[in-house]
Amino acid sequence: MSSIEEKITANFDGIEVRKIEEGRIEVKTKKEALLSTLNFLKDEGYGHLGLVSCVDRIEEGIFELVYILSRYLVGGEVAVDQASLIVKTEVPRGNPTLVTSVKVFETAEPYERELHEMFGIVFSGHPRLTPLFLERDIDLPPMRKDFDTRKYVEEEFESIPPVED
Amino acid sequence: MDRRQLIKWLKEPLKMSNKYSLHVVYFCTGCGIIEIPPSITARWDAERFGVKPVATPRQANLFLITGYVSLKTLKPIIRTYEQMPAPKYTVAFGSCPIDGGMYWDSYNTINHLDKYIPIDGYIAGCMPRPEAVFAGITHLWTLIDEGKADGYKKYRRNYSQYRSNQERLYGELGWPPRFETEGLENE
Amino acid sequence: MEIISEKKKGGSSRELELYFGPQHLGMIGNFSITLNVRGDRIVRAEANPGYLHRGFEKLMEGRSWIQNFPLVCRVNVIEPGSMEMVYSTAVENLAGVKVPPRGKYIRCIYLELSRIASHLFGLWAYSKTLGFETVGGWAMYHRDLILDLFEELTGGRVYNIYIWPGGVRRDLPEGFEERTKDVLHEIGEKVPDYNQTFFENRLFHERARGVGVVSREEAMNTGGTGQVLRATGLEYDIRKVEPYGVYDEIDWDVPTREDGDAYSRIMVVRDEMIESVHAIFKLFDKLPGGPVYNKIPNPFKWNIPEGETYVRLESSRGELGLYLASDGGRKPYRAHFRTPSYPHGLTILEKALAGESISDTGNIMISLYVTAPEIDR
Amino acid sequence: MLEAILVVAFGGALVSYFLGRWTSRIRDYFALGVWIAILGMTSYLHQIEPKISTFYPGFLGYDLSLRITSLSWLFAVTVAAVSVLVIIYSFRYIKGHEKRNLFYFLLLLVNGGMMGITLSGDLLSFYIFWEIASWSTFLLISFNRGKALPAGLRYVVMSVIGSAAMLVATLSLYSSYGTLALSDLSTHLATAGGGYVIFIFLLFFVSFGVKNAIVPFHTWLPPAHSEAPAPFSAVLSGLLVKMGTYGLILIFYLIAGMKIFLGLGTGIWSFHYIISALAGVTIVVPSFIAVLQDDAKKTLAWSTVGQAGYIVLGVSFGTGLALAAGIFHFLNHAMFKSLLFMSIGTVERKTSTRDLNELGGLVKRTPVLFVVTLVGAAGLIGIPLTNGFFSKWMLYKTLILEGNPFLAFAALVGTWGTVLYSYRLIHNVFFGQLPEKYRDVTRTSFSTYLPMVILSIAIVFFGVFPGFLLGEINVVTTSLGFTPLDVQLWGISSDSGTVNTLNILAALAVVGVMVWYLFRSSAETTEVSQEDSYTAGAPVPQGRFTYTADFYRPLEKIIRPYLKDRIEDFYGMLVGFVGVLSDTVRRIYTGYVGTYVAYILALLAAVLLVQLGWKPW
Amino acid sequence: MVGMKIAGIIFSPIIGVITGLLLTGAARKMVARVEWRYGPPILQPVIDLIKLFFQRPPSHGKTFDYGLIASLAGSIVLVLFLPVGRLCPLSEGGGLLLITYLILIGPLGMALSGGEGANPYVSIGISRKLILSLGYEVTLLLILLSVMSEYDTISIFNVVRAQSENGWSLFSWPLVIPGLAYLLILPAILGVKPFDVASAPQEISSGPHVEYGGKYLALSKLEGGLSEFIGIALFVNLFLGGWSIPGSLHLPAGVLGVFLGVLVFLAKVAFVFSLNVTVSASFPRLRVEQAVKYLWSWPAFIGLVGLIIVSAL
Repeated sequence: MSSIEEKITANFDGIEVRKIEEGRIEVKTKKEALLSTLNFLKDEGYGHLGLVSCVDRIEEGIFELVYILSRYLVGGEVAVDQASLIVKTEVPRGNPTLVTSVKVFETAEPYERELHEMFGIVFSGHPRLTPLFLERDIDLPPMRKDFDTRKYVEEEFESIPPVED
Repeated sequence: MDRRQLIKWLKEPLKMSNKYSLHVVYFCTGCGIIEIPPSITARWDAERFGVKPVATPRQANLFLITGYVSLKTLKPIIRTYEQMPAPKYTVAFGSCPIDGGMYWDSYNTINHLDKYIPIDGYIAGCMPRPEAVFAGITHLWTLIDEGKADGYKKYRRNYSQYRSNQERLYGELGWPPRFETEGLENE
Repeated sequence: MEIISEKKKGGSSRELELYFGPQHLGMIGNFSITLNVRGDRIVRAEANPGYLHRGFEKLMEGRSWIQNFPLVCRVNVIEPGSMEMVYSTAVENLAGVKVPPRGKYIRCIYLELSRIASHLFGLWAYSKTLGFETVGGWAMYHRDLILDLFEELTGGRVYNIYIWPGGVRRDLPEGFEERTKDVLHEIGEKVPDYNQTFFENRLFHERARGVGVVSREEAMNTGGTGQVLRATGLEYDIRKVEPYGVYDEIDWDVPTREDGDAYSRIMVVRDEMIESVHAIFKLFDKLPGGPVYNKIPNPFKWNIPEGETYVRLESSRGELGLYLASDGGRKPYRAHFRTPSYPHGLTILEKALAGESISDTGNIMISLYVTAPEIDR
Repeated sequence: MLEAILVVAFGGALVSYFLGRWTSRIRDYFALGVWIAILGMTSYLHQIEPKISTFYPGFLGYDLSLRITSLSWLFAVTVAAVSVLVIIYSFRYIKGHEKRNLFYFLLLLVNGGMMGITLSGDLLSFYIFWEIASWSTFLLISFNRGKALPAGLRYVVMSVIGSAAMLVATLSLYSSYGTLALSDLSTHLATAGGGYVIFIFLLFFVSFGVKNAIVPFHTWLPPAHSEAPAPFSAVLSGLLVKMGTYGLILIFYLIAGMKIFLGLGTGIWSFHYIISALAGVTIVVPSFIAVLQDDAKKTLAWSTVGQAGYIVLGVSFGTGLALAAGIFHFLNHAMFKSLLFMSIGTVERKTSTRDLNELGGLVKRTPVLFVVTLVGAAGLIGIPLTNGFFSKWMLYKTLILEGNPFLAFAALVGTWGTVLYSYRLIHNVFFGQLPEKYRDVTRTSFSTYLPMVILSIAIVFFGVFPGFLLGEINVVTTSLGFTPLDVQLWGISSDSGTVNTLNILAALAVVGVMVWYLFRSSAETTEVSQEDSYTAGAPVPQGRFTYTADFYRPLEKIIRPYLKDRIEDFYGMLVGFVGVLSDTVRRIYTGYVGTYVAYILALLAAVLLVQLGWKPW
Repeated sequence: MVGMKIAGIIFSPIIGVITGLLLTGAARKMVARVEWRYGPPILQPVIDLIKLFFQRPPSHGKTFDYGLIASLAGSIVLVLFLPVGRLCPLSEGGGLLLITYLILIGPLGMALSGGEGANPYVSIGISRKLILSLGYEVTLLLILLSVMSEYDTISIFNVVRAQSENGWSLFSWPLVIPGLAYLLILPAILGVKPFDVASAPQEISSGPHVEYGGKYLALSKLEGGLSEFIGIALFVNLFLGGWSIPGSLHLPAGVLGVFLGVLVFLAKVAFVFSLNVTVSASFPRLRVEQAVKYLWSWPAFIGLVGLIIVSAL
């Protein structure tokens, strides 16, 4: 039985696999190959999508999407060999669109909703990209690095005058 | 009940009954809520003083805002406050409703709650212990006694200011003004 | 065709739209569920979070590594201990700080105590939604006893900030072990009472059995962890499969049930509390001497090398994770919490509620351990 | 005088038909005038000596006669009064309908037929008027076409069975005794054998039971009531169905007499007890079926079946108090059920739906309609100080004190069904958020309100002063051989004193005023709009914030399995069975439903057999 | 005799209202003690009432006001028809049958009032209340019929008088069977746990009371206390012999006797009530269909057996 790293490199071209620490393996994939990678990993037993996250690499001009996959282990199985995978892909900041992974992992639905709201990433094919947390529309999605929350608070909240009796 | 109490009851039944029958409607806005259950259960038992949580704002006369107020929560808070029958009192928990507390720079929490609804008392601390809650309530009693807990009157008087602040925050509020906004400012 | 899709979206006019929360006595936490109801049956439920959104992850990017401790523990007010643990483990991983053995043991004792406190809070919430304030009052009283221990240990009742990169902030005070054991004995003595009035109450069985069933496949597909999975018979516990602290050094069991309904989940919670009590005794027995923390550099000038890490641990509600990235500066570059209530409250809850009676909304929600603040963050 | 009434009734029907071709307004007022005249004439006959007059000598060699007694007067005056109100109500309701001329003609014909039934002095003229009423009823039920046609057909089939049964019994009586006059028959039947009496009773029971919708024969009623035009539903439910009651009283107490009727069989196997048990079933099951209906008129229709159960129970139980209760309940039912059908008809006209799940919030638009409907529903439930309370109270009392707690239980549980569906009716039509589509519902005209207001006043008036009606009823029961009741203007005596409505009224008024004063003297209120309602903090969602659909779903889950209309299934099976049998017949009469023919043929065969002298007993 | 009647008319509603209030207060105290709390002062409901009458609540319209007034008035009138001790001003007319109908005015008035409040929680609460009422009413009717058949009267006053001569019905054969059934459904009649489905605050935000504030809530609380009093008073009158004391003791005649009779009666009411409250504190709430299923199983069966035995004997 070959390790998961070998399997991934054997099945996909242009994919970077790297062990970053004990029990964590980073898998960097192309935007186009993301769904097939996730599908493959799910079939390999990585059925637990822990987290879908996004890192705003503003200097490189990209959004780095992070999918954390692990196995549902039971009994005496210990995760030392069955490392969690950190699957990464990049989308350009100028045109942040990506195909949704809801069809592979149902769990991704609220995460992608949140990322849409917080980073402005459009997940095509997502069942409901409605606002999740925020009440009012903010022009710039707030989790982006160029969104200055202190300035926003200063402008929007502090400018409202106190009520004088 | 000693004689002084009795005389007080006969003289000012409104104040006395409001003091000793504080029915609470609360918003679980964050951390402060964690100390509400201890205050109403076995250890502290707020019902000794007639403080009792009720289901809807219509039945309540004390509004506890237990912590920071996010934008999404403020709207229900305003609605709930307006649905309470007068006389009504509001007490805000923790440092956050006063000036934002540790969330002073968050894009989703408003920093000064009293810009949008009147607050009769603050209980400072992050978050206030049950003892502080009781201290706050006894302080509210003295405020009621002295007639200083008049936030609802203030709200009525300055409704146009409150309403305009609320609308600046949200644009459309989704419900018509509670009182007439015109012509009140001059009074 | 259009009419059908519109109906699906907007619902038929005969359906009632009912708001369960945010201002609702049955709602624990500031959360809202929009129920589409026909008769007393829920046709469709839509979770509506965000009432507690503070933008923690944005705030954390603006504060230094140590300044973030007061923030992270406030992500979840019910069990702040696990939040401190996950953050400081992540920082330790990135900075390469090691924890001395006594520190590890004390951390685990503290975590187990806060797990019991959290479960007791959950028991209060659950019994309250069933209208069983009696048991809820007892549970809240017992939780307070544990909070008193925390107060002695750290000075704070709820937000302790006890766990620290490199260990814990201070050693256990004199006689703390005995007092902890006394409290645990006092709670343990009441377990038969709890059993008799609540867990073995026939009406509790009637209310909870067969309600809000989440099958194992469904739970695994939708990211369920913690009690949701263990109630379906799967022995999945991060403390076992990816041990942290000293959980692999002591001997303890993962309680499970088979049916996947609200009853099973609550019974798993009960068994876990008992298991935690036993674990604490075992931890005290093995508690080694030595320092409780390793020194860290001056926090104001602490640069952590570039890198990223994903840490996960078992909180009282399920798998708690933190994805933490550093760009080599004094502040985190990106932090993202994977909170157990997120999939439980946004995906599983919506599915579990459909088809149930509105009487069971709170029942199902609390049995899934949906905690609003950690969804919203 | 008696002839004059019928001449006016039927002549008026014809004249109004031809008048209507000329001008509709005059026709309306003419029809109203005719029936006011009839009402006047009938009232004039109050407490007249019983008399008989022959109005058509030699119909097929037999003299047809008319007859008035206190019993028939009571029914006749009710028919006349409700007819007047229904005609007033129809002014507006039927306005603009293309066949309104026919509607008036048929309505007047039905009412005339009912006058004839109540005033007829022998069974043959009874039968003739019965048929006139029945056939014009069929046309009226199917008046709206569409779904109304099968409803009418179903009615006509059941009705033909009933008529045939009556014809058989009538012919049999004639062949046995050579007379059909009501006054003569009673002396003859007193000497007849028990088996023959049961045979006659059963045939008449089938006939009147169909009309009265007693449980095995009730299936025609719900669709017919719900599909008929609203004014006619009121007539149908308030009056026509109760012609069956009149027939039952006639045959049980007038022709046969109390002794024979109560003497058939012993214990729980006696004839009247079995009918009472059937009536008990008629109370309980339809009342709970009504709870599950989504259609407002269907609810009322099933309710009619249930209330008819109370009336039949009163008639068949066999004590003076019970009979008085039965007759009283008939009068009350005529009041509140006509009222309810009228008000639901108005609602349907205004909103063009009667689906209880679609309606809501109308109290803000039509407050008067709400109040009259509320009074009607209160009468239906039997809230004290409405007329329904008193008749039910009398019935329960006699059931309990005569040692029949189980029948009393059935009746009381039926009341709870009544409470449930009445409240749902009120709630779903009038309460809840006013939907957007009903924002511009206008108030109705005076002529629509007038009959409803009169009826609701009558409900309260006779609830407070039941003595007015009970006095009349007392005369009737006394004339049928029962010991007179101790009736006062505001009550009736019981073993524990007098039920005194005035006491209740005074207490309620005084306490009510005190509570009202307490309410008024405390802090003032501010009126708020419907949108300002508790929603856990969210704004009110438009149009989707009313709990109407599946109002009693938790209950439904429990009781629906038990409440399937099994009799309907049984008939369906029977029809299927007969359909197979009559396949050949169907081939001959192409295009017509063979089963109905088979029914008729079978009954004709029975008639012939009886005429040939076959005696099955 | 007339004097006593007038005294009854004046005092029995007052006694009913005050007892209802005090029972509510006592219940809160007792429940608090079960939950290891100290509990509110026993007069807390009175304080609440005073406050509520001073508040300025919103109104939803005429039906909203008058429905509630009718509800309270109906309940107070009902007390006039119930023997309260020996005070029984109007109980000779109509008897138990009238009571079964007068009992409807309270809930239906509140239902109408709540209906105009136009809140679905109200509607759900009323729907539940009606379903639950149907649930216990089936058994209650069986019980009432048993009592009426056994004593061959429809007058509640005669029932009480017969008991004062022949001993309490609860301890006499065969009425002990319906008595037991009544005890089983009593929590449902009072609407305490596990049968507080109609006003479940955690499920439907206190149901029919959702839109009530200020004096509306005050009136509905008065009505609630009164209906609790009525539910227990009916039981005490039918099965615990009303004013009568067990054994060969007899109350003296005259005003003193009336006074003592009322005291004895109230003591019985308090006893039965405390029994129910302690039971209710140790149960969670049932769903409404579970409640109805329960009420239609054992209690209804026992009630039916009782009626069969009573009518057979």
